[in-house]
Amino acid sequence: MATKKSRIKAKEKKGVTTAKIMAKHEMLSYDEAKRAKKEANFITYMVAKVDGVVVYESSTSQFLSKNPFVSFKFKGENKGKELEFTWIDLKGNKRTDKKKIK
Amino acid sequence: MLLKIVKTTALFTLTTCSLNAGEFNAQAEKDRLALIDYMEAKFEDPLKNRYTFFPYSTDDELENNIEKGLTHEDFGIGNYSFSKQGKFSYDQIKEMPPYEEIVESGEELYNENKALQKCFPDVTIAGDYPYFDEERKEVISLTSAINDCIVASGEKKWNEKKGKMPILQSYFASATTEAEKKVDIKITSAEAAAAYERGKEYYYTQRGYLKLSCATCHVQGTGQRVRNESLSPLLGHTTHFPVFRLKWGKDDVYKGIATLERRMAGCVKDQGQNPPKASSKEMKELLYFMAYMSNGMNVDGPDIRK
Amino acid sequence: MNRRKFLGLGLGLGAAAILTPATLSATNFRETNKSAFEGPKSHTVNDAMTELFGTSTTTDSKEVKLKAPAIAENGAVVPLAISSKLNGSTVAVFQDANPESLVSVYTVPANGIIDYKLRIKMAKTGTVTVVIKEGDKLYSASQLVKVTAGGCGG
Amino acid sequence: MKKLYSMAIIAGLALSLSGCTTPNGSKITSLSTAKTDKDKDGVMDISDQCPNTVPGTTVSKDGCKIYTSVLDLNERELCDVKKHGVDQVLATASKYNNIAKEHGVEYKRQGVTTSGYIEAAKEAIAAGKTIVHPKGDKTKKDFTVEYVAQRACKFGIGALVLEAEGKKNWREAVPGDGYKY
Repeated sequence: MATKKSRIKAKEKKGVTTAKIMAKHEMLSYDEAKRAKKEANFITYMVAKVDGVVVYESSTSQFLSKNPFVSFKFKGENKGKELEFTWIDLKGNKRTDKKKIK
Repeated sequence: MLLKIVKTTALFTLTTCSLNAGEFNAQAEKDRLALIDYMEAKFEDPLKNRYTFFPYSTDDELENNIEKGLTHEDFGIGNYSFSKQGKFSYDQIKEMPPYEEIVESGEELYNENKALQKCFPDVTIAGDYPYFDEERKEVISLTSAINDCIVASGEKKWNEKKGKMPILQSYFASATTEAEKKVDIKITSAEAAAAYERGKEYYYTQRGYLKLSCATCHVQGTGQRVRNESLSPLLGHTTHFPVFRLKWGKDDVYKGIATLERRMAGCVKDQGQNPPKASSKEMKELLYFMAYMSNGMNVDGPDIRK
Repeated sequence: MNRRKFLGLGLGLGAAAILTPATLSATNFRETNKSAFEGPKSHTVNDAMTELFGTSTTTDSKEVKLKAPAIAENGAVVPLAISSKLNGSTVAVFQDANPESLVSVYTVPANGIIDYKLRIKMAKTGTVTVVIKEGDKLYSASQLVKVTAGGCGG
Repeated sequence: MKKLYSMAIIAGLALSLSGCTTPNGSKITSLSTAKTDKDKDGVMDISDQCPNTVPGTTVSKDGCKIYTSVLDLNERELCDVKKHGVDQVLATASKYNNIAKEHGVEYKRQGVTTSGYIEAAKEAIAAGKTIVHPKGDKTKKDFTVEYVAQRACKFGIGALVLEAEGKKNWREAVPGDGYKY
């Protein structure tokens, strides 16, 4: 399955980075999949890292909205570094996208 | 008698000659200022002035859901201007709105189309439409201008409500917003003023089997409730189109965005009337009036709604 | 706004790679506590909470800040904002409007701040509950979100 | 081109409206009425489509009251299916709705325009059905032919009445003009 690029915005201010991310995913729940006569599939895990260190981690369910949006904050001098965001879905598709922290 | 006619004619000629471009909008300007006064008075203190402005609203609604002390520019975001209930969702979704990729697609559409680039060398124009074309003697909406351009380039005209039209308009709106431009509608002739007046009459005339006028809900009704809907104000109505509606974009993001004309048709239908076509004279003149009411306000599109 | 000259078609990085998630995760609760997400013990908030945390006993706390709309604009997109000054290790979001109740579980990393925003689906009116685990204790906050259908949209 | 808001059209419309026109112009009149004029309106009963107009009424060639305004139309009477029959009420509906359409004021209810109701009723009658399901109707209710005919008739006339009233009162809603608060 071709996956689509996640939209990432990350900005550091006074040692706190705020990340806003929209992953592109159908997030078809079991009920929705049944109605659409498709197979259920949704993101089950998301992780974000800076310099290989985990700064965000969540295990997710079918009840995140379609094209799920997440926002989180973490500490550290991170301006100019790359934020690496990865999601994995129920079928095992995986996608990683990167964005420089402003 | 003859003298009287001569006098009248002379006066008329004098009036006509002395009217410069700035004065054809005198009535419209008066209407606009009166509307701002009305809205500001209405939302100055809804609870205190309930008998004047909110005769049907409950205590709970007035005490807990309606903001007070609103001024002109506050009215640019529909019912979120004053309704606390929806504001949290609105703000949250605006943090990363679903239309961002649509704006990019609109830019792509523009960059791929030489004709569009020629017709619209400046894309920060969302606040300048509709305008009155003094040669064609008719109102040109952004939608009709785009279609004129598309047709002149030999392409088939675009759907006026959804698809490429609002996608391209999203780009125009976004560029205009980023350029921090304001709504700037001009009335520079007697014909233009007449078109404005017809649009105004349409807006304030009761229509459809429910016998509602646009104003019933969006002037006098602003801030009141219809079932679970908090009614939005005429003031600022056209500043933020095209609009992404969550219910339209539920399955496909690109279907979420639609033109002002589509929204208008939906609203007129809700009045119980068969709506005028998107490119009809009625619709364009109606939009001309509405846009004039938002003159001077910030262009702030695209936007999101429920 | 920084705009990409990009139509959003998935090309390039990380496309279509199939990997086992285990290599990535510090804690993937879907693997360690699958029964909290799916199956007979996932339907009610209490059951799912027990499957996840071993108990459903929580203390209501003002330290757990949950913001949610009292009336959702659209049940398919209900925004939530969660924040707390607690020194929590795990944050979990539940609701009782869908067939299964667990929505998301966060592992708070070392330099993480509990300040999360997310958008969830709610099939009908229901209560959203956020639980934060600090040490051995669970603190929680809840809010009712009404989901209505139809309407003309103001 | 539509002259939607010209007062002249409204005036013209008013003149063309006559009270009890039958759709096909047929009316059974007995021979004995050839030389009588029961309502004394100057039109012999044999050709008087409205033989019972109130004395003193200005009438047209067909003997019916000349309406100076749609506001004079008796919608209740005109749309009475029991009195006039479905066919005639539908014809009345068409007559007024056509003008409403021309003026851009046609009603639409739950996905169905007045024309839609008229068409659906006519189709049902042609197919010998008594229940109508107008195309696009969001309510998905079962309507009787009589009900639909009456609704279409009321909508057709109602749209014109509303338009005429609107001409008079729309400024009452304009802040800075007729609307005071």
